Amino acid sequence: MSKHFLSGNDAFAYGIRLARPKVISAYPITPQTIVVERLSEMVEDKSLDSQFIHVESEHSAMSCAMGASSVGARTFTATSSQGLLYMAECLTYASGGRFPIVMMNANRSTALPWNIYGDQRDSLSLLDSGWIQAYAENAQEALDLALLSYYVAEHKEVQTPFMANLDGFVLTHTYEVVDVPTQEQADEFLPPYETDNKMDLQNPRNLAFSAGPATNTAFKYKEHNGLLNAKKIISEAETRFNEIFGRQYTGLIEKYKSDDADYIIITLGSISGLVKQTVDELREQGEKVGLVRIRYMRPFPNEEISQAVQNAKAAAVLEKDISFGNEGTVYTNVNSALKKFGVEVPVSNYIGGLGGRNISEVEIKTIFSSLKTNPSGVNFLGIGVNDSE
Amino acid sequence: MSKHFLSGNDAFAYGIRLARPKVISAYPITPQTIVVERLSEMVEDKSLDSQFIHVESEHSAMSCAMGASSVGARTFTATSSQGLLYMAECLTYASGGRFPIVMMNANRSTALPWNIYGDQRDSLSLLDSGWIQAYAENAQEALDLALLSYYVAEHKEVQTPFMANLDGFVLTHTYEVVDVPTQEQADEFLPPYETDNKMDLQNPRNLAFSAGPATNTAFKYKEHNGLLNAKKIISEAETRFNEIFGRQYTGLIEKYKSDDADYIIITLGSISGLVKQTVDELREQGEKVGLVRIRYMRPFPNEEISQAVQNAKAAAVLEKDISFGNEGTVYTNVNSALKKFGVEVPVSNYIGGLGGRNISEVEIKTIFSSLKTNPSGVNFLGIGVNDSE
Amino acid sequence: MKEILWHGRGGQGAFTAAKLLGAAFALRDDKSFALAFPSFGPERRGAPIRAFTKLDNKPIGNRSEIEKADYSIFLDDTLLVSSSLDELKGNGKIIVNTKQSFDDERIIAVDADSLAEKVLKRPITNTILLGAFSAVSGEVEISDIENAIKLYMPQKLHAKNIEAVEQASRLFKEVK
Amino acid sequence: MKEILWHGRGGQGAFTAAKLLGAAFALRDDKSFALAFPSFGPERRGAPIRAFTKLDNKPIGNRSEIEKADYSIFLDDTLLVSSSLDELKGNGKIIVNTKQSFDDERIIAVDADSLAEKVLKRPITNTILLGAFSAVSGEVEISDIENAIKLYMPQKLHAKNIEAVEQASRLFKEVK
Amino acid sequence: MTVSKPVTAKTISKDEFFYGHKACAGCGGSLAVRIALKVLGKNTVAVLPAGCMSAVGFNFPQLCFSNNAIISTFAGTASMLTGVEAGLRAQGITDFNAVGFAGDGGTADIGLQALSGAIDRNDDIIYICYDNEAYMNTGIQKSSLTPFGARTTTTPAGQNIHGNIRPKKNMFEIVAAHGIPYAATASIGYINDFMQKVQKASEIRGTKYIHVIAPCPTGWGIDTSETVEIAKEVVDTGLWYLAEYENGEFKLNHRPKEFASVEHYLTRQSRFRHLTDEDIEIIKTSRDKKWEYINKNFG
Amino acid sequence: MTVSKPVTAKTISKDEFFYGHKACAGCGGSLAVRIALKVLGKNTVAVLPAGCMSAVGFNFPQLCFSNNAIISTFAGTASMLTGVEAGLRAQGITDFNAVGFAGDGGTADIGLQALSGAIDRNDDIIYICYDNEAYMNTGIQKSSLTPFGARTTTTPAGQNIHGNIRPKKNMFEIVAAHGIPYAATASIGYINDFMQKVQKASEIRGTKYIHVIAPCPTGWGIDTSETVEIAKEVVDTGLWYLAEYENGEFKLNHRPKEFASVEHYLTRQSRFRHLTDEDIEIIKTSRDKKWEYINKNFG
Amino acid sequence: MKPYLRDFVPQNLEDIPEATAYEAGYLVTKNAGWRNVRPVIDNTKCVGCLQCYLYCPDGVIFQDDNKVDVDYNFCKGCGICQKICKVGAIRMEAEK
Amino acid sequence: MKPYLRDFVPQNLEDIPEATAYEAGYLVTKNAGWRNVRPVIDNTKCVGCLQCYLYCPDGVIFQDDNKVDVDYNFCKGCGICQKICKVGAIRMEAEK
Ligand SMILES: Cc1ncc(C[n+]2csc(CCOP(=O)(O)OP(=O)(O)O)c2C)c(N)n1
Ligand SMILES: Cc1ncc(C[n+]2csc(CCOP(=O)(O)OP(=O)(O)O)c2C)c(N)n1
Ligand code: SF4
Ligand code: SF4
Ligand code: SF4
Ligand code: SF4
Ligand code: SF4
Ligand code: SF4
Ligand SMILES: [Mg+2]
Ligand SMILES: [Mg+2]
Repeated sequence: MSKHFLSGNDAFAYGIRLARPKVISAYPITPQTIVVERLSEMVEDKSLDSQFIHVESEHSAMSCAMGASSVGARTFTATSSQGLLYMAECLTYASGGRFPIVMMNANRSTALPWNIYGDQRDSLSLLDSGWIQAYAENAQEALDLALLSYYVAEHKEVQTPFMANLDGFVLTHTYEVVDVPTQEQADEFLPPYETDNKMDLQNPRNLAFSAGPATNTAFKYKEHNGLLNAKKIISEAETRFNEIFGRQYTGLIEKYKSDDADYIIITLGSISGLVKQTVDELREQGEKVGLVRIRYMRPFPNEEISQAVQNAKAAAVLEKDISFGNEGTVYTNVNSALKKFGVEVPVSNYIGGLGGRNISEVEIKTIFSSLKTNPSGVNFLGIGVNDSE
Repeated sequence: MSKHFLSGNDAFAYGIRLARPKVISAYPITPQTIVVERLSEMVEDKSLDSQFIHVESEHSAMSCAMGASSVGARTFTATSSQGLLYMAECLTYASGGRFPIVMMNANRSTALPWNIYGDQRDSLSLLDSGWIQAYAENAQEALDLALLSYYVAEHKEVQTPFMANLDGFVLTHTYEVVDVPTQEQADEFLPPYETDNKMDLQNPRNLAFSAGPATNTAFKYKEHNGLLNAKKIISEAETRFNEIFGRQYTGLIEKYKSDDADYIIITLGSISGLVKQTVDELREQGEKVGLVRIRYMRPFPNEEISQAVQNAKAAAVLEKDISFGNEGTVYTNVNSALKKFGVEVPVSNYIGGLGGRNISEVEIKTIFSSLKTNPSGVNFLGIGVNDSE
Repeated sequence: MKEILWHGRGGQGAFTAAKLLGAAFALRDDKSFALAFPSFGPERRGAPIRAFTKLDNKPIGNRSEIEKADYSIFLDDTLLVSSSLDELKGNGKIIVNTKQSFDDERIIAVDADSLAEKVLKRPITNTILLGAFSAVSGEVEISDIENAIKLYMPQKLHAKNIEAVEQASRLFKEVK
Repeated sequence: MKEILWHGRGGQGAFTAAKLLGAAFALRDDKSFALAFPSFGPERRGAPIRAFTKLDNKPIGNRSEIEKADYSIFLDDTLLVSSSLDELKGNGKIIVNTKQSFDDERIIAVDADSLAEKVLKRPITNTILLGAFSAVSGEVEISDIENAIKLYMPQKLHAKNIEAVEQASRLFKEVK
Repeated sequence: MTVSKPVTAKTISKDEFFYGHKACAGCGGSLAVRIALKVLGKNTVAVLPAGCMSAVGFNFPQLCFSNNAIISTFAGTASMLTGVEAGLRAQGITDFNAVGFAGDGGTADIGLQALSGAIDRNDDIIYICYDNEAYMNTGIQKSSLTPFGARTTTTPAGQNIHGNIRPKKNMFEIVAAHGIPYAATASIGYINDFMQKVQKASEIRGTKYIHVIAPCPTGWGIDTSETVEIAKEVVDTGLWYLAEYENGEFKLNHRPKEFASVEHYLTRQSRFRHLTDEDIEIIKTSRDKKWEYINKNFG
Repeated sequence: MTVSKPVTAKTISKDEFFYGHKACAGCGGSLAVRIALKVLGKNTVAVLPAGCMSAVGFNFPQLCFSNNAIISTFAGTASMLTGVEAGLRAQGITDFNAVGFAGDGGTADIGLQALSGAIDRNDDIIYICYDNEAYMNTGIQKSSLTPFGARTTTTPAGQNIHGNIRPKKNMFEIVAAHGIPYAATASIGYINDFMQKVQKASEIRGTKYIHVIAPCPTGWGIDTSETVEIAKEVVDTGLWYLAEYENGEFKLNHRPKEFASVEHYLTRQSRFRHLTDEDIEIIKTSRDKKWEYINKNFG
Repeated sequence: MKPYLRDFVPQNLEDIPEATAYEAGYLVTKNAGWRNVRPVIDNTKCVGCLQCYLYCPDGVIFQDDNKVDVDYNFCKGCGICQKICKVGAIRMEAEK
Repeated sequence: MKPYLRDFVPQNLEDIPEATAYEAGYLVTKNAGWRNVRPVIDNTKCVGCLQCYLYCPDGVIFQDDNKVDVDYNFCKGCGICQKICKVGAIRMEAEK
C-alpha cells in the first residue's frame, strides 16, 4: 500500500484498476467524468488492460456493460444524475438478468431545475431497481468499495449489480489522503469472475428471456433473495478485506457513538464526517448523541437500524432527497423498519443539501437539539419549514 | 351520458377525447397501445382536434409533451413498463418543470425477465419522480380519471404532472359497462388550460433553467407543496365532478367496510374488485373484514390510511411489486405512515401478481385468515414463502 | 354469475363474440353487468386462443380467467379435446362448431361452417355461435345481440351478422 | 485546523496550488490530514474562481467551503477587494500577487509576476505563492511542497517549479 | 472482398438455429433470422431486442435458439452487441460472429442512436434489420419504415387521412452516410442474394449492416403462403431495391428489366386496399424518382 | 428558394437575444447562437439541451435570452422542438420560428435519435448544431464529432494512443440521407454564409438542419482571440467545407483556391500538438479523399 | 444441431434457474396445433431442389436422402413450401 | 431589445417562481470582472464596417452613430474584435 492525495473520483478509479475489469463503457456527466477520464488514461498508458468503449449515451453504456457481462466479462461503468435516469430501463434489466456489473454513481441533483451539485435524489429515486446500493463517506472508502463491490456482486449467492455512490463534488472532487493497495493484494482479495450466467461458445445458452405469469414470481423471488444474501456476503467480504488490507468495515450500517446515545442522527454519505465531528464536540459537552450511518440502502438494514436506535429517546433522519408529496425516502424506509420491529422511538426527518446546498455544523447541532423537543415531521434545511402533518 | 361496453384503454381514450388535449405524443407498448390507437382514430375521424405526433421513443414522447406544455398546450401521452423506464429522465424533468402533463400508464411488469403482463413495479419504482400517481379500479374510474387528472394537474395550486395507472390487461383489456359523459358536461367540468408557466411570444420567458445551491431547495420545496396541495384539489375536483356527472369519488383512499373491521387488506388497483367481493362474502359469514383501497400513491395518504386502520386488529398490504432487498414499496410507505401516527396495528406484506400471476379469491381469503395468526413479514403469493426477518 | 369460455384460433373472432355477448347482456338494463376479455399473451395468428365472458346481476369484481365454465364454446372442433369437459361446471355445456355429432349430452354440436358459408359467404362463425348460445342458454336475447352488433361491428357487417345470429338461433329454437 | 482560501481566475492554477499544499501537508506523516477542493460550479475560463485547503492533525469531517480563512491567497490582485478582508479569521492574513504595496499589515504583497517571469518564463504564479505561503505561515516545509510537486505535477515542470517555490520562500525568509 | 464460395441451398449448414418458435405461420422475419443464422453457423452470438422475433423465440422454458442468444432492451441491440464483442475479445476469444436482429422499429426508431454509435466506433459486429414495415409485436403501429399509404393501427385509413402520410426512412443510405465498411439491402424473396450478403458481412471486419425486407402476413394483410412471393414482388416493382455499399461506393445488385405492377402489389395487401388512384400515383412517382437517383449514383 | 435579400451586418436586427452569458471569453458557440437568433428575430422560441450554451445562459436568476427559450433534456432537443411547434400551431399561432441549438454531443450522439425522428416527421423546425468537436460542458470528452487525432480527456494522447482514433461522424450527410428539405454546413469563421443559411432555413417549411463549426478556445487549446480565425482556417484547409443540401441535391458553397496548411492549423491547437507526421499525413489523405467525393457528388 | 423437445419442464422454484440463463434450444411445446392444413410431399415428384427447405420460415423441412420431409411437430401449415415448389411436389391437405 | 441588468435579485422563497419559468433576459451580474485586457476603440480610425460588432461572441459592441462602442459591463476581453478590425481601430489595454 502507498499513500496518495486523491479525490474521490481518482480513488475510485484506482480501485477499479486494481479490480481489472475487462470492459469499461461510460458516458460523460459532471461530476462523474473524472473517474472515466482516469480510466481512459490508464488504458492508454497500459497500466490497465481493458476495452474502453466510448458510447453515445448512458443507456448504451449500461447496455454495453450487460453485453460484456453476458459473455462473462467483468465490467465497469459510471454515471450520475440525468445519466442514471437515462439508463433507468437498463438498471432493472441488469438486476433482473443478474449481471454483476459495478457502477459508480456520483450523487447529483436531478433536473428540473438543472443543477450539477450533489444531492442524493438520483440514486435514491431508483432504490427499487434491484441494485445493491452503497454510499461512501470518504475517498478511502470509495477506493475500498471499488474492490469490495466486485467481491459481493459476483458472489454466486448474490449475482446482483452494485451501485457505489459518492457524493458529487464534496466527495468526488475533494482531495484527501488515501491508502492505495498493491495489485498483489487486490488479486489476492478478488478472484476472477466466473459464472454460469453467460453465453458460452462451448455450451450455448439463451439469456435474458421472457417468463410468463407461471414462472415470473420465482425469478423475482430469487432476485430478491440475491439481494438479501448480499447481507451475509458483504460481511464475509469485509472480513476478508480486513485480513488482506487491514481495514475493517462494519457492514450495512456504521454506528458512531450511538450505543448509549439519547439522540441519534441517521444519515448516509459524506455528510457523516461532519456529523461525527459534531457528535465528538457535543459529547465533549456531555451530550449523549450519536450517529448511525447507513452504508447500504439495498439490501436495507431493517434490523440493524432498529437495534441501533431502539434505546434512544429520539432520532432524526438527515437526507439529501425528497419523495415529493410524501417525505424523504430514507425516512420512509427507516420508519418502516422501526414499525416492523416495534421500535417506538420518535423519528423526524430533515431534508437538506438539495441541489448542493451546504449543510453546516450549526444545522447539525440544531437537529440534535430539536430532537429534544419536537421530534417529528418533515423539515427542510434552508427553508425553515416544518411540514409535519 | 350514455352507456358503452368498453375496455379500460377504450374508456381512458374516451375520457381523453372529452378533455380536448391539443397535442398527443406516444409510442407503442403493450398493453398501453390501444389507448393510443383509439386516439389516432379519433384524430383521423376528426372527433378530436389534436396534433398526434408519432415519436420514435418514449423519451421523445415525454419530451414532446413537455415542449407542447411549455407553450401552454394541454397534452397527453401514455406508456407502460419499459417505456416508462425509458422516459424516466423526463418524468422528473416534467415534474420539476411543473408541466401538468397527463399520462396514462398501463401497469406492466418490467424486464428482466421480459413479461408483458400486469404488475405494478413500473410505476411504483418511480414513485419519487414528483408525479401525482393515481390507480384506477375499473374502466369507469379510468374514464373519470382522464377528466379529473387535468383538473387536478393544471390547478394553479398544483401544477404537477399526473400519472393515471391502469392495471395491464385485467383492466386495460377487459371490457365492461362504462357511462360516457357528454362533451358539454366535460367542458363544464374542465376549464381550458391557462398558465404563466409557458413561453409566450407576447411576454417572453426563459424556462427550465438551472438553479444553484442557493435557490434549489426553494424550487424543490414548492414542488413538494404542489403535490401536497393536490390533496385538497383532488377533493375539490371530486365534489365538482359529482355535481356534474353524479359520481362521487372518495379522495386519496377508498374505505370499503373498513370502519369497524378487525382485519383489513390495504391494496390498490383493479384487484380491489375481487377483494371487495371477498369482503362481502366473508362479511356474510360474520367476519369483520374490510378493504382500504389506495387511490393515490402520491400525494401519499399518510393520515387517511392511519385513521382507516387504527382500530383494526391487523392489516395486510397486498401489492404487485417488490423493492428487491427490502419489501413491497406500498408496504414501506404504509408502515412509515403508521409509524408516524403511532398506529401499532401489526401489518404484513403480501407480494402477489408479479408478472401477471393471477391473484385468486382463495388467496385473498387466506390473507384475511392469516391476519388472525401471523400478521408480519413479507410473503410471496405463488411461492409460499414467508420472508419475515 | 354465468361464465362463458370461448375457444378459437387467432383471427376466427372468438374474442369479438365474447365481447358482443358481454355488451348484449350488460347494455340491456342497469342491473346487468358483464366482463369480457381475451386470453392475454403473445399468441400469434394461428395459435389457439381463449376468450371469456362473465355475466351477472351485480358488479363483477373477479377479473381472473374462468376456470370452470357454464358454457364452453368452440369455434373450431380441432380444439375440442377430451379434457375440454374438465373446464365445465357441474351442469356446464359445450357448444361446438362441427359437422360431427357427439353422444355426450353435455356437448351441443352446431354446423356453423355451413351456416356461415350460406349466410356470410365467409368462414367466420363467431356470431353464429353467439346466436346458438343465445338460443341454448336463454341468457341473452337475440335483440340484445343485434344491438351489440350494431354498436360494435363495422356498419357493413351488420345485416349479414344479424341474419347469421337469427338463423343460428332459429336452428335451435326449432330443434327444442 | 488551518484554512487556506485561494483566489484566481480559471487557468491560473489556484486549485493546483490548493491541492499541492494539501498533498505536501498530508503526505508528510500519519498524523497530518488535509482536504483540498475547488469551488464547484459551471465557471468558465476567465471567471474568478476560488479553491480551498484545510490542514489539521486529525481527520477532517467538514467538507464545506471555508468561510473564514487563516490565509487568503490571491493569484491576481484585481480580485482583491475591500471585502476580501471579511473572509479572514481574526488573525488571518492575505497573501497577494501584486506590484503594489499595502499599508494594512494583514496584507502581504508578493511580486509573483516578476518572479514567474524570471524563473518559469511563464505568467503562472501558483507555485510561487505556495512558496510564499510556506515561508509566511510555517505550516508546511519547502521539502514537502517539493515532494508534492514531484508527485502531482508533470515531470517536465518539476525543476522549474521547485526552483520557483524555493526562490519565493527565500524572498520571505530574507525579509523576515 | 468475399473470398469464400457463395453459400447455396446445397452447401448451407444443415443445422437449424431458430426452431420451434411461435411466430405466425408464414412469418417473413423468422425466415430471415433462420437463414442468416444458418449462414453464420454455430459460433454465433445473437442479440435480439424486443420485437416479434424475441417475443416468439424466448418464452422460458421454450427457448428456440440453439446458438447463444440474448434479448436486449428495445433500444439496446447495437450497444449490447458492442459489449458482447468487446467482452469476448477481451477474453481472447476471436472466432465468433456477433449478430443483431432487430425489427424496423427497433432499428430506425428507438435503436437508431445505439446503431449509429456502434458504426461510429466501427465495432466488429453484424447488424441485420428485418423490416416488416411496422411495430408488429405490439399490434401493427406505424414505424419510420412504414411506407407511404400503409394503414396501421396508429395511421388509420379513413375519410380524412389515407393511412401513413410519410415516406419510409432510408436506413440504408443513412447507415452508408456513416462511412460503414459494409451495408446492403436484401429481401427474403431473393434469398440467395441475402445469404451471400450475410456471408460477405461475416468476412469483413468492422461494422456491417444488412437491411432485409421480411413481410409480415399478419400486418400486411396477405395470406400466410404469400410471404415469399410478396417479398419478391416488392423488388420486382422497384419499390425496394437490392444494393450494397462498400468502400464508399454504392452498387446495385439487381435491376428489374421492367417494373412489375405496383397496383397489383398494393391491392393484394389489406394495409393498402384503401388507397386512391392518386395515392398510388404518388407512390409510383416517388419510386421513379428514387430510381433516377439510383441510376445516377449507384454503380 | 430564398426570396428575401440576404441579411448583412448592416441589415441584421440590432436586438441582442443572447447577452450577459457566462461562456468563456472568445467562445465560438455563443457567437453562433447569438448571430442565429439575431437573424431569426424576436418571434423565436429556442430550445437548448444540456451543454455549454444552456449552462452559461440559464443560471437563475441570470437568464440570458431575451426571446423565449428553454433547456431540454440532453437527448430531447428535437423532440421538445416538435412539441413546441405542435403546441403553438395547435393554438393557432403560426408566426414563429422554433429553433434548437445543440452541441456536437447533443446532436450526433445522445440526441441523434430524436433528431432523426423529427426529420422523419418533417416537423417545421430549425435544428442548429454548434460543433465544438467535444463534450465541452463536462470538460472536453470525445464525442463522435471529435476529429481524428484530437486529444480529449477521454482520448488522452500518450505513448500508445495519439488521441482520438476515429474519424468525425458525418452528420451533414447522415441528415441529408433522411431526405430533409434543407441542410447546410457552416462555420462561424464565415459568418455571412452562416447568416444567410439561417435566413434561408427560416423561409423553408419542414425540418431544417444547419451544422456550424464553432471553435472552443478552452477545448481546442487556442487563445481566446483566435476563435474566428481558426474557424476560417478549418474551412481554408479543406478539413471542413461549406455546403448545402436542398431538393435532394448537394451544393458546395465555397471552394478554397488552394488549401491552407493543415500543419499550421493543427499545430496551433494544443489538442493536436502531439500528432506525428504520419498522423498528419492520415488527416491530409482523408481530406483529399473527401474532396474527391465532394468534387464528384456536390454541385 | 437444432432446438429439440425435452421431457422435463422446469416449473418449480428449484428447477428455475437463478438468472435468466438456460440451455439453448430447449423446447417443451409443439406447434402442430396451429395448423389447419398440412403440406404433404410427393416424393415421386420431388427433384430435391431444396427450395422448400430454404424458404420454410420454421425450418421444418429437412433433407432425407436427397428428398425432403417435414417435421409435423413444428410445421404451421403456412403453405409457403407449396407455392415455392416449382414441380408441384407439395400439396396442402386439410387437417381435420 | 436585449437582456439587461436588474436591481432585484430573487432570493427568498416568495420571490422564487412557482415553476422554472421567469422573465426572459433577466441579468443580475456583470461579466466585467472576467477581463484582464479591454478593447479600446479608436473612433478616428473606425470606418464603421461593423465586423467587430458582428463577430463579438458576447454581443457587447453596439452601434453608436455609425461608429461602435463597447458595453464594458459585459465585455470579457477575448480580443476577437481587435483581430477582426482590418483598420486597426481596436487595441487591447491591460486592465490593471
Ligand atoms: C422502451 C420500450 N418501448 C416500447 C417497447 C414495446 N415494444 C416491444 S416490441 C415493439 C415493436 C417492435 O417493432 P419492430 O422493431 O418493428 O419489430 P417487430 O415487432 O415488427 O418484429 C414495441 C413497440 C419496449 N419493449 N421497450
Ligand atoms: C442524459 C445526460 N447525460 C449526460 C449529461 C451531461 N452533459 C451535460 S452537457 C454535456 C456535454 C455536452 O456536449 P455538447 O453537446 O457537445 O455541447 P457542448 O458542451 O460542447 O457545448 C454532457 C455530457 C446530461 N446532462 N444528460
Ligand atoms: S406479426 Fe408478423 S412479424 Fe410478427 S411473428 Fe407474426 S408474421 Fe412475424
Ligand atoms: S468550454 Fe468552449 S464551448 Fe464551452 S463556453 Fe467555453 S469556449 Fe464556449
Ligand atoms: S421444392 Fe419441391 S422439388 Fe424442391 S425439394 Fe422441395 S418438394 Fe422437392
Ligand atoms: S407449410 Fe410452412 S411451416 Fe410447414 S413445411 Fe411448408 S413452409 Fe414450412
Ligand atoms: S471592425 Fe474596426 S472599423 Fe469596423 S466597425 Fe469595428 S472598430 Fe470600426
Ligand atoms: S474583447 Fe471580445 S467580448 Fe470584448 S468587445 Fe471585443 S470581441 Fe467582444
Ligand atoms: Mg417491425
Ligand atoms: Mg460540444
